[in-house]
This record gives sequence, structure tokens and C-alpha cells, in this order.
Amino acid sequence: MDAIILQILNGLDKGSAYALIALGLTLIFGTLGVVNFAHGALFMIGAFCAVTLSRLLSLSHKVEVPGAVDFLGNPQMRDVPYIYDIFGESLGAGIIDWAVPLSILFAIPVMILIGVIMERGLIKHFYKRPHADQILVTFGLAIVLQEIIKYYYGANPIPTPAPSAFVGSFDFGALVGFEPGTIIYPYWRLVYFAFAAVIIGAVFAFLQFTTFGMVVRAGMADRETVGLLGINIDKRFTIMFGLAAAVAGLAGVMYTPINSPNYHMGMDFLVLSFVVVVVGGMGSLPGAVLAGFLLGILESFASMREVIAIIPGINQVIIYLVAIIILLTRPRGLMGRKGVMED
Amino acid sequence: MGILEVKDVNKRFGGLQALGNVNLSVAENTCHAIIGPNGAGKSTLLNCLVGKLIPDTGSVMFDGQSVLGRTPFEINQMGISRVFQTPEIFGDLTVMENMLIPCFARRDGSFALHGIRSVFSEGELRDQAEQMLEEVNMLDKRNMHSASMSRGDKRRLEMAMCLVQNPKLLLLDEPTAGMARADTNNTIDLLKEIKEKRNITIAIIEHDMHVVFSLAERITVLAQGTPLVEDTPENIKGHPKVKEAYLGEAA
Amino acid sequence: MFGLDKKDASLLLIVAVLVAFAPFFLNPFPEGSAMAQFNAGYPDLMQRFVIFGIFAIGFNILFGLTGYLSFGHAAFLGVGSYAAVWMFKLLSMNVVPAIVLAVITAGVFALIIGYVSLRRSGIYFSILTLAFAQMSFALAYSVLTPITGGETGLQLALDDPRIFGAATTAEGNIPVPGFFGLEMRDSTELVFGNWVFTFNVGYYFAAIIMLISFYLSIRIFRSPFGMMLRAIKSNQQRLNYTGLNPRPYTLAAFVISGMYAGLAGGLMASMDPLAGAERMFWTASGEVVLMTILGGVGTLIGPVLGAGLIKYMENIISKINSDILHSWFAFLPDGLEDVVVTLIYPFIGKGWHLTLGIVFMLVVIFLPGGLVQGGQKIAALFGRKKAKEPKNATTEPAE
Amino acid sequence: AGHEGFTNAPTGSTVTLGFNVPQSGPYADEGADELRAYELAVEHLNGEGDGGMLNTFSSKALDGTGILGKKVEYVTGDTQTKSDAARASAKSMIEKDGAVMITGGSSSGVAVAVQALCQEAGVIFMAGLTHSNDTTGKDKRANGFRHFFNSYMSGAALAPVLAANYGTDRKAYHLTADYNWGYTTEEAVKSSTEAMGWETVGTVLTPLTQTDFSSYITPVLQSDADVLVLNHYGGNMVNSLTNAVQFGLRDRIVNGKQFEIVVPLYSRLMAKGAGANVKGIFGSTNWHWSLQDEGSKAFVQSFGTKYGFPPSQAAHTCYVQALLYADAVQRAGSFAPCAVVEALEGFEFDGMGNGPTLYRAEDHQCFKDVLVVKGKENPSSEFDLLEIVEVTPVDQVTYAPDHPQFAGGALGTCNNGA
Amino acid sequence: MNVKPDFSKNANHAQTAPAFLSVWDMHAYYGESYIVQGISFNVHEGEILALLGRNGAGKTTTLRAIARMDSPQVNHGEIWLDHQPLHKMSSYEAASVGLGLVPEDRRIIPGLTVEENLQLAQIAPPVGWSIERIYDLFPRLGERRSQEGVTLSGGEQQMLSIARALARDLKVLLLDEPYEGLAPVIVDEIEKTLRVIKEQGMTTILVEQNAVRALQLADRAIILDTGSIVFDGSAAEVLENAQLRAEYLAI
Ligand SMILES: Nc1ncnc2c1ncn2[C@@H]1O[C@H](COP(=O)(O)OP(=O)(O)OP(=O)(O)O)[C@@H](O)[C@H]1O
Ligand SMILES: Nc1ncnc2c1ncn2[C@@H]1O[C@H](COP(=O)(O)OP(=O)(O)OP(=O)(O)O)[C@@H](O)[C@H]1O
Ligand SMILES: [Mg+2]
Ligand SMILES: [Mg+2]
Repeated sequence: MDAIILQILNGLDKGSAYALIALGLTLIFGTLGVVNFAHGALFMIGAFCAVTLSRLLSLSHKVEVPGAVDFLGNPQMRDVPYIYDIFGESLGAGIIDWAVPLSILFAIPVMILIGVIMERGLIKHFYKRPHADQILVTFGLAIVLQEIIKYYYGANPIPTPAPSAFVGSFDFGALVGFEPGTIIYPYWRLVYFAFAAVIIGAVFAFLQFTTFGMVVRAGMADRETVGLLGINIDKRFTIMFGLAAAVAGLAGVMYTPINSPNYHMGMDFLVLSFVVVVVGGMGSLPGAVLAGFLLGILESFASMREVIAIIPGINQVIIYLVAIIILLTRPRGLMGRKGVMED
Repeated sequence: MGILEVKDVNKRFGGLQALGNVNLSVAENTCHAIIGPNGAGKSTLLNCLVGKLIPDTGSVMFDGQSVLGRTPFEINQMGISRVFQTPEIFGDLTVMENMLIPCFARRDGSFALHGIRSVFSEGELRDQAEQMLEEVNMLDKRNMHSASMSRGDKRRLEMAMCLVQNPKLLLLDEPTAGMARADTNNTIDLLKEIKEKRNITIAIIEHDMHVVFSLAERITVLAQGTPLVEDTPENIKGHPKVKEAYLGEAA
Repeated sequence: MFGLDKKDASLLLIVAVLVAFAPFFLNPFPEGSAMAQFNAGYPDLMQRFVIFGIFAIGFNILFGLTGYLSFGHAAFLGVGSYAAVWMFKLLSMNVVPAIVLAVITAGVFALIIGYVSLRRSGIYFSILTLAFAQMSFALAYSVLTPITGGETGLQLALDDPRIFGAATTAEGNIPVPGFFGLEMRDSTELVFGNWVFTFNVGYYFAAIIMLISFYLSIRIFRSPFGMMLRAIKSNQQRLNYTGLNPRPYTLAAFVISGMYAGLAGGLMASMDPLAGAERMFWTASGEVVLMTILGGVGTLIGPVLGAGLIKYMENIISKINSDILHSWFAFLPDGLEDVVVTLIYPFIGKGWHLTLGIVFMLVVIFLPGGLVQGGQKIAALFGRKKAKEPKNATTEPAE
Repeated sequence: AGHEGFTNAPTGSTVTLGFNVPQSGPYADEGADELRAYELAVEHLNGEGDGGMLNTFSSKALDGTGILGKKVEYVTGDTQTKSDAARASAKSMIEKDGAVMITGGSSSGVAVAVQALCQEAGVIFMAGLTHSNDTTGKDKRANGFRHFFNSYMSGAALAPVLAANYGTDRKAYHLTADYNWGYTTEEAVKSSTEAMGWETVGTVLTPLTQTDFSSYITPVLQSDADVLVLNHYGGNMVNSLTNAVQFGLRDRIVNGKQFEIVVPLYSRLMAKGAGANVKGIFGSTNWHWSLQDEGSKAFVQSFGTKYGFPPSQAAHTCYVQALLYADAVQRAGSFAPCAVVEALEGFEFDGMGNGPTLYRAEDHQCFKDVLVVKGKENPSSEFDLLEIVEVTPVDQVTYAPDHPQFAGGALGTCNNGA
Repeated sequence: MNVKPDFSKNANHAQTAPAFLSVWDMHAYYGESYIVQGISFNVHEGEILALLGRNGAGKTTTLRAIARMDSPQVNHGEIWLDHQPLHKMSSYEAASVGLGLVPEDRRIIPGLTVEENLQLAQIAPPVGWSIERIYDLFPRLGERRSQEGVTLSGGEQQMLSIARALARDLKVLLLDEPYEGLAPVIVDEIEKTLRVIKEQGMTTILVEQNAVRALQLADRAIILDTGSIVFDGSAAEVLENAQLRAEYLAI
């Protein structure tokens, strides 16, 4: 029983990561109709915003450690962050410790800027081009972005821990009468879940309670006519793109304590996020979110030893298997709209 | 017993009764017009005949066989061709290629794998296609990219594509809408001629009364999904209800 | 000629000539010169050019004509190569049965996957094919290790049965694939001053198959079948109401292109008898998509060019290292040399992906029709054909 | 390329070696370090620099004038950590650049694939980082040689240390990467720990492409295991370890004992990626820069001087492989692969770190001391992440050539190619 | 009678003439095909101008060019609306200064309901008729307000397309075959509406194949043939000139 509860928690947590990434992707892919292979790269850049900020915060000067020598026999140096000099050691260390949450503030403008530049400079010219061209250009862009990050940060994962206040786990089980220690869950993952819920809610609200969503949907279906009605659709597409980039970036920032970021983490998530969006149904935000959680939970269950024992290798294929089953039983995924990218 | 027998066909869209107990019989080698106000269910009725929609109840017999439950391509293979209200052509293909495809469909059935033979070696079919293009006055456009034609031309092309199939029953949904007067008159002549020559039955939907009265031998007036009257053109012209609900000053 | 019209026949002829003399064209720089780095005329790469060319030609039959974008085509290539290696292990080192079985197996796979996936269109179809391919990859890499060799790939071993051939050579090594006695890896070299040209059996074998495949693809493009496929891309609805059933046409296209992929896989295994699961990973499927788009979707020769460009970058640019760079610019004054090298360095060697990404973007931005369009522009520049009169009637997809 | 009875016989005054390392993909940093080591080795072979391990190497055949008097040149290529790409790259080195020896790589899949290729083509393959038993087990080839240690040795070296530190009454739970290397490592660790009295309560295979291991970690909480063994490498290991620590596994007390995590194969780069999570966690490694023997010190000195940081174990293995190859050629007096094979088979040497070492003739595997290491609690620098707990003597990790974990396959005969 | 308006090359006619909408030497292309070949004309405030011609003459192209759509490309020429340079604007800017186009293919936006299609027209200022008033004119639309726009019948779509233009406060209305597919009674209805809004000062360009109907409504007429103006004069003149009618309009 507790095993099942834990797997549901895992599923929700994985699902919130999938849902968040898919949400950003579906804004561009499902709503603007651009097959954006660079979305994973945006997620990755978000994560590297966190890395960058924590590096900036811990910019240091060297101080000699008396008496010690390094591996070559030279005097051993120790890094002292400038921020210690400014705020004193304890506050300085505290700020560095909180680098990941602070990165949210840093990432929002950076990601919006990147999204807007990307849209204005590149994607804009590709709305009317075939999807194939969009694939090629965004794939090229994704590679370029990745390689730039690799050039400056290397290929190795970079540990980016959560604030120490969030290290450790929360004992759920004890709360509801299970034996203590059976159902525990890391604090940061709970934070991630809550964060995802807030972002998803905010995006939904924005698109639901304003005409923005309708206009963009209309613009995707028929740019020309929307223009005839006096609406500057380009501007709205740009905003949409900036928004999507920010969502992707924030998903990345918050993900860093869960898994150390590396330059190809975007590609690792890319295929999965396309699958989630399509299984959710093209053009449907709720669909994307629902599919994210569904696949997250199923993946978690499929990785249980008991399940693998029955069907060996099921954990390898579960996501794709479920995707196939859903797409075959429901023509447009879970909640897809008619006519979106069906030809 | 007509070549097309529609019996008690009903079709609902949610709360809307688009077709209610429609009965229609079209005799072989006649031209039957269906007129009626906008949204009367004329196109819906055609959709039920070609397999685009399945009626909720009722039966549709063509040439003694039921068309219900058949896929669109099977129904076409039975001998029903349709011109749509908004032109449906192969926009990426040239006019000539657009014409060849129905030729193949007629000759080879719904699927035939000619993967190696060249299109250019199909002399006979090309001749047929060219002849048909000639008849609709479009031979000079035969190498044109069909998407970049004007709308009137697209309509004529679509009609030619249907005619070249030599169907037993030709369904026309406002074939002359947007066509220049001269071409409209040509079309009327063409349809008349072809009907005689090839023994084709025509069912036509039109709002252009000139066309309707020049072609139709019988007219059904549809209003709110049910046939109001069915009669000869002369009688329809003078029918007061039709005048009020549909024709207005035009009559 | 061969039932082709003049334009197509001359295209085929040009390709045949290029392919036949590729060992010369691809090795324009004398051995030992600074530019020799850019020579691509060695057997492995030339084989790769034609094999990936076949893969891309086949893919284009599906994608270019019907517009159905399969994102799992690498699975068929993988299946083809596994089948071929198994033939080598069990039967004999002759490539013919291996290739035949590769094509058949891939065709059967394509039939099954296509039958299911083609129930959906557009992006839904793409994701279905992707899902099938990813499942094949994941299973081949792990659970199916006994059949596929898993991580290390399926290899020949000294103790393979090989019913119709020797298990080992006289020297006690594993025999190599051959075509009735002609060993695929045999080469002769022609030395011409400082130039060395290599003529490799495997290359010419694959090249002949490629030419046949190319010829078949031209025939398909120009056939009623090809026209139907383009009609499907254009307006499936109309096709239905014209009495034609789109499904068998798309399925046929899918299976044919799957068989092309299997052929490529079989050839790959024949040149180099190893089959690894990575061949089925989504990036491999993505690669053939990129090749096709890069060269020009729906054009005859484009996919081959795209395949060539990507494989060239992968194999040539990635091998340039800073040493080579320094030797190129050694003529510059020292300071300047360092600056130039530092500027170029990020784009070569381990930075080859960066260059690839940039090339993708540049091509698609400036040549919307892919490399083929670039070729046409150059041709127009040299005024051989003069800018054709108003091109409102694109009668056929451009070559 | 000329024809002297073997592939790519060097004709002029130079000889070309092929360094085939991952330059893109997740192991690119490891590949970069390998390449640095190779460049250093080439320098030393050509008599430049301080000579590094040439000064401590027990064989004195090399004299800093290249190999057999030919200056050493090299070409590089990108394996992308994919067997196809690695073979393509190796082939271009052989066919285009005339390399007589290929070396490098950072995974077993690649090593096995390239090794087979070299066998077929008739050149020598000196494996880089490859840890799977198969490389010198069922997939061994006469033209291929491995200096790096393997899964079996990891298990054999780790088990006693684990028993000493954690006791013999332990229940272990394995998470294993679902591919060949994972299988061999799991088997090795399992059998050697079980021999110490441990019980294996569960083994679960995890997909290669997994990034979030939470759903594999939580069942561990439910089991009565008190040790978690992570048979993962690279990104898999970084993530699974990070996740395991997140879930508080290390703070748990199970069966009255402190819960422990073990990582059979460690590398410095992985330790760096996992950050503070590695502290106190046992694992094994082929070599570490803090070793104090003369060979290691000389290597660290010259590498550190040139590049500013200490070399990784991958760099070490690659450097040593390059020197060993050169030395074998020098001793054999020929570049012909069969001559080199003969010179390397059964070759005993010292002064290259890891103490006295044997290149065993039966399977072309090096036998040498293996290090058991532990994540350091208080690192003094970003390279100082692991501390050596024990240097397991070679006898303890030696196995018979027909050991079941290495069964199947045959070395075959050396191939000189054309 | 073949009157080309007299524009001296150098004068910027639009600033001097009292015209409300003025098109000066406009050349429009689709890619490389040269369609509109240098036409110039004026429309005065409150006038209804009929733009006539055969299929493919370039009527739609002219309207699209004035509405500043992305295609065709206008390579040369000026378009002024009430002293504002339309030729420098993009389509949404043109719309915001009071230009409205009812496109020939209706362009109902998929995925949006009837009401949303109308709301969309009122997002950007200037806003015209209220949605309720529109439903008064077209009760059918009111009945179908929450149905998806593209599932409407052909005629209903045409109504929606016209309604969408009325929902904006326009100075100039460009109508591309607005009667197409409409029942005769509805055509009467729309004609009345056009007269009403003309009274209120709306300027209209009407493209219509039913030339007689159009000419009865229009003040002035322009006849296009293969991209050039072959006649520019009063509507009555065309109706009287039998030769002109026969040559260009086939009536
Ligand atoms: N898919 C659908 N969903 C809901 N309502 C529909 C659908 N298709 C058609 N209708 C409605 O059914 C009615 C009949 O439509 P139909 O297209 O048959 O009319 P019509 O007689 O052809 O009119 P017109 O002359 O304007 O083309 C219309 O009111 C239309 O709005
Ligand atoms: N997208 C396009 N690309 C290329 N040529 C086009 C395109 N659209 C139209 N044309 C060509 O431009 C010419 C004028 O077309 P236009 O649509 O303006 O005619 P029209 O006068 O509106 O005719 P109709 O009465 O049939 O609607 C035609 O010859 C047509 O073939
Ligand atoms: Mg209708
Ligand atoms: Mg028009």
C-alpha cells in the first residue's frame, strides 16, 4: 500500500516536470503550430540560468591556505566569494545557498528576452514555412545553443543543490498514521510539485480569462484573416513565445536540484515532451498537463520490481506503449482540437 | 423507381434537426434541382449520399443498392461523383494531373499499384483528360499549378474532374457560384449536352435561378430540413410559399 | 532512356557519372597537403555516402510524396542490419542473402508498424512511428540483448555456425562479407603523383545498388502511383470522393520506404558487419529527416545531397584538431596565427556539432528549397538555363 | 600506405596513431581529458617535455626519438559514444589517415565495437576506458588490449573493504543499468559480496535513458535492504546517486544498521557531477592522482604542469596505453600488429602507477592493483573529491582466464591485415 | 469606350483629387506572375463602385492588394485612403484605419464559434455594429451562435463573413462576391443593408459576377481584363452599352 502511495507521489512529481515542460512546448507547438525542437534547449538554458547565477554569486578571489600545498607542490589556494566580503560570511553563504530560488527572478527576464529574440529573429519567418523547415531550423538552433553551453560549461553535470533548508525529506506516512519512515518524500520535490501547480494555474488563468488565447488560436488557424480584422498577430505571437520560453526556463531552473544539469539535458527531455504534448492532444493545454501526469504515474508504476517481474522490460517502453494505445484509441490524443497539425 | 431513392432520411446535429424525413426520388437521366434557403440542409443531404455523413435513420438506395455504410471511395466507384460547394481540388498538382487522377480511379478501381509505369505513357487517359479540359475551355491552363488559379477556374476544374469519370449520378453543389456569366452559360450547355450524350443523371443545388430553370426537369424545395414541395420548374416558379420563403424578388 | 524523359535521364546519368568517379572527385587534394584533410575519398565514407543516400531516397518516397513524416524510420534500418548480421552469422558471408533478408524483414516490420500508424495522420502519425522506433531501440539495447547484442551490438564471432561458409579463415580470423568471392573491403589504389585514389569493391557494390534504387525512385516519382501519393499530400478528402482509397497507397509508400531503409541497413552490415541498437535511436531517425529536408524535400536528388553533407561534416569536420589548424595557418605571423586558430577552433573538431547546427540554420533560412535550390541558384547564376520565365506553374517538384 | 605485409605500415619518417575519443555527447569532458593525455604521451614519445612516465617505466626501450625512430603524429576523431560513429571514425583513421594503432574510448560498447573493427582491419587497438568484463571476456580480440580494470576486479576489490566497514551481515539492493556493462558489474559485485556473506534482496534494471530515478529509489525504502548498490555510470550514476541521497537513504537506519550506498565504478568527473552527494561513498577506481608511487607522481607532475589540473583515471589509462604500445613496437622492432601482440602478451612492467603489472597473454587484460576509494568529506579543491581507502593487491583481483564471468568468445589469432 | 483615368506621372494624384480611396499605378504579383498590371482609379466617399470582369481578370487580386494582404506583393504603386498611405501599411494597420474586406472564400476561422468569430472582429478598434444588431440582420447567425463557424452551411458562412466586416467600424468595405451561395431573399436583404450603410457614408467596392445586380446598386463601375482597367465610368453607362457588356461581361 505504502509502496503504491509512494509511486503515486513519484508519478505526480515526474508528471509535474513533464507537464511543465509540455506546457511550454504546447504553447509554441500546439498553439502557434511551430514544431519547436529548440524547446528542450530552452529548458536547458533555464537550468543553466541557475548555474550561472550561483556561479556569479560565488565569484571568488583566491586566498592562500597557510601551510597547505596542492598536487603540484604549489601553495594551496582557497576561493573566497566576493559576496562574503560584501555581506559577511554567514549572510553571503546564505545567499549562495539560496541561489536556485533566486534564479527564478534572474531567469524570468533572461528567458523572456531569449524567447523574444528567438521569435523575432528566427521563428517569425517560419510560421508560413512547412513544418519540415521548422524542424530543421529549430533543430539547428538547439544544437547551436547546446554547443554554446557546452563550450562554456563543459559536458559534465554541474551539481546545483537546493537551499539547505529544503534538503531532507518530509515524513508523510507518519502524518496519516503509517509507520514513520515508510512514506517520506524529499522537500524539494514537493516544492517542485507546488511550483508546477502555480505556473500551470497562472498560464491557464492568463489564457482562460483573457481573449489572448482565443486570438492566438485564431491567428494560428488563419493569420491572414486575423490581420484583416485589425489585430496585430505578430506581437501576440511574440508575447506567446516569450511566455513559453519563460515557462520552459522556470521548469529548468527548478529542476536543477533534482538532477544536476548538463548541456544535453534538453535533448533528453525533448522527445518525451513531444510525446506528452501529442498524447495530450494538439492545441490543448489541459491535455498536455493531463498527459504529463498520466505518463509520469504510469512510468512510476512500470518501474516497480513486481511489475517488471511480470513483463520484463516494461519500464523501458511504458511511455511509448501508452502513447501508442492512447493515440490509437483516441484519434486526437486525450483532448486534442480538430485540425491542429493533422496534415 | 428512380436511380436514386432517398427514404425517410433524418439527420441531427446536436439540437438541430438538419434533415427531417427527407424523401427524394431522382429518375434516371433527368436533372433534379434541390433549392431552398440557406441552411435548409441541401448540402447535408448530399453529404449523406456520398458517405461524408451517415444519416441517423432512413435509407439511401442508388441503382438498387444501398450506399449507407460504404466509404466515400466505394460510393464513388458505384458511379456517384460530387462537386463541392467550396472547390476541392489537388492544389499541389497541375491541372492535367488533377484530371488524370479521376481517370485512373475509373479505369483501375480504388487501388492499383502502378509504381513503375510512367504517367506519360498513359496516352489514352491523357487524351480523355485533354478532351474534357477542352470542353470546359481550360485546355490552355493544363500545365498550371491548380492552387494558383482563380476561383471560377477551380470550380470548372472540379466539375471537369467529376465529368471525366463519366458517373451515373453527378451531384453538383452550387457549381456556378462565382462563375462568370459566360462560363455559367457554357456550363449549362455543357451539362445539358453531357447529360444527353452520356446518359448521366444530375442532382444540382443552386441559388442561381437562371441555372436552375435552364437545367432542371424537376425541383425539390427544401426548407428547414424537410421537402416543402416537389414539382416542375414552371409550377415552382409560381408557388407562393416558395416565393415568399426563398425566391423573393428574383422570381 | 530506361523509360525516363530527357530531364530525368540526364539527371540519372549525371548521378551515375558522379558516383562512378567519386573516388576522384572526393579526393581533390594531394596526399600530405594541408587540404588533404578535406578529402573524403576513402572507402568507409564513400560507402556511407551512398548507403545513407539510399536511406534518404527511400525516406523521401514517403515524406516527400505523401507528406507523412515518419520519425521512426531508423528502426527499419536497424532491423535490416540485424537481419543481415544474423545471416552472416548463420548462413554465409555472401552479402546477397543478407541484403535480401534485410529488405524483407524491414518490409515486414514496416508493414506492421505502418498498418497501425497510418490510422492517424499529421503529427499523430509522426509520434506513433517515433514511439515504435523508441520501443525497438529500448528493447534492442536491453531486454533483447541475446538477439541484438545489446550495448555492444551484434557482432560476428569465431564460433558462429555459418552453415554455408567457413566459420573462420585459414589464418583463424573471422571471414569478411563478400559478393561471390569479391570481398567488400578489397580496394585497389591508383597513385598519381601525390594523389592517391582508392577504388573499393564495397563502395562500387553499394553504388550500383544506389543507382538502381535511385532509378526506381525516379520511376516511382513519375508513375501514377507517385502522382497518387502527391494527391494524398495535397487533398486526401478529394481523393476519397474521386473513388480512390488513400490507405493502401500510403501503406505501400511506407513499406517501400521501409524496404529502402532495410536495404541501407543490410548494406551497412555488409560493409561493416556490426549492428548496434543506437542505429534505431530517435536521433538516427531524426538524422534522415534532416538529410531529406536539408537536401530538399520531394526532390529526386536532394536527399542524397543532404545525406552527403551531414556525413561529410560528421566524418571530416570532427577530425580537424587544433594541431591541424595550426599547421594550416602556420604561414601567418605567430600572434595572428593564434588569433585565427582561436577563432576557428570552436567550430571544428569537438565543435563540429556547432558547425552542423549553423549549417542547418543557414541552409533553411537562405535556401528554403534545400541544397537543391542552392544548386539551381548557382546554375541560374552561370546563366546556363537563364532564369526561367515566370515560375507560376511549378509543374513538377523541382529537381 | 605501403605494402609491407600489414595494414598501414609506416613508410616515411613518421608514424600515425589514431586517438578515438568521445568529443560530443555526455562523455565529452572525459574524452577531452583522454585527448590531453594522448597529446602529452606524444610529446613524451617524441622527446619533448619532461618525459613523464618514460622516466619511471620499467622498460627502457623508448628513448624519446619517437617510435623506431619515426616521429609520432596523431589524428583525432569523435566516437560520440556510439558504436557506429566510433567505428566510422576509426575506419577513417585507418583508411584515410593510415593509422597503425587506434586507441581511446570511454564506454565498453564502443571499445568492443572498435576492437572488433581493428581486428578485422589488422591494426592494434589499445582500449581506453572500458570496464565491462566482455571487452577481455566474451568479446576479446587478439589485436585488442585493455589496461583498464574490469567489473570483476571492482567486485573483488570492493567486497572485502565493504565487509570490513559495513560488516558481513548486510542486505543489498542493486539498481543496474539495463545493458551489458550493467549486467557484468552487477554480477561481479553480487557474487563477490555474496561470497562475503551479504544477501542480495533485490535487483532492478533501469533504462539507459532514465534521468529521474525516484521511482526506482522509493521501493528501496520499502525493502528491508540496508545497502544500495548503484551499478550505473556517467549521467545515470550522477542522477541515481543524487536522487538516492535526496530521498534520505543515507540517514536511514535499517535492521539496526546505518543505510549505505555503494558505487562500484567511480570516476572523478562523475564525483564532480554528483557534488556533495558522494561524500563517504565507497567505490573502486583504476587509478587516482593522489597515488604516491613514482610513476603516478611523474605523470601528475607533467600533466598538471601542462594543463593546470590533475589528470583523471581515463587520462591515465590512455597515456599508459600509448606508452605501452610504443614500447612494444620498439621492443618488437616492428609495427606489424602480430609482432606487437607478441611483445605485449605476457609483458610485465612497473612504474606506470598501480604497481607491477602483467599484460596477460590469454585475454590481453592487465592485472594490477585496484583502488578502493571513498568520497572525501572535506575536499580541499575541486579535484580533491576522492580519497584512497585501500590499494587492493593484484593477487586479490586476479581470476582464471576461463572464469565464468568471462566465458565464451575466443581471442582468435592476430591479424596483420593487408 | 476605353477610358483610362488621366494621371500625370509626377503628380501625386491622391493628395490633390477629392477621392476618398485612390489607387495609383498599382502593379501586383504572385511570386513571379504579374497579375495586376498598373491600374489606377478613384473612389469617392459614400460611393459604391462595382468592380467587374471575367474569371481570372484580377478582381480578387486587386482587392487583396488594397487590403494589404501578404500576397499578392505590390511592387509598385500607391494606395491612399482618406489621406493615409495604405501602401505603406500592413494588413492589420490598414484594417485599423477603417478598411474591411469580405474575402471571396469567406475565411471563417476554424475552431471558433460563430460568436467568437464575431468577437474576434471587435478586439481591435474601431468597433462597429454590436453583435446584437448583427443578429438582427442575420437571425440565422443568432440561432447558431455557439456552433463552430466552419460547420455552418455555405450561405450561413457567407453571412458570417459579411457580418464580421460590419462588426468593425469601416470607412471602406471591400466585398468579394458577397452574394455567392446566398438564397435570393437573403441577397435582397443584403442589398438593402448595403444601401442603408451607403446612406450612412460607407464607401464600398463590390466585386460580383452577377453584373446586372451589381450595376443596379452601384454608382460607378470599373471593368478589369487581364489585370488592366478597360472601362471606368458610371454604372448606368455599362448597363446601356450593349457592346461593352457583351465583350467583357457576356450579358
Ligand atoms: N457539423 C455540423 N454541426 C452542426 N451543425 C451543422 C453541421 N453541419 C451543418 N450544420 C447545420 O445544418 C444546417 C444545414 O446545413 P447545410 O450545409 O446542409 O445547408 P444548405 O442547405 O446547404 O445551405 P446553403 O445553401 O447555405 O449552403 C445548417 O444550419 C448548418 O449550420
Ligand atoms: N496564389 C496565386 N498564385 C499565382 N497566381 C495566382 C494566385 N491567385 C490567383 N492567381 C492568378 O491571378 C489571376 C487573377 O486571379 P484573381 O483571383 O484575382 O481573379 P478574379 O478576377 O478574382 O477571378 P474570379 O472571378 O474567378 O474570382 C488568375 O489568372 C490566377 O490564375
Ligand atoms: Mg450548402
Ligand atoms: Mg475572385
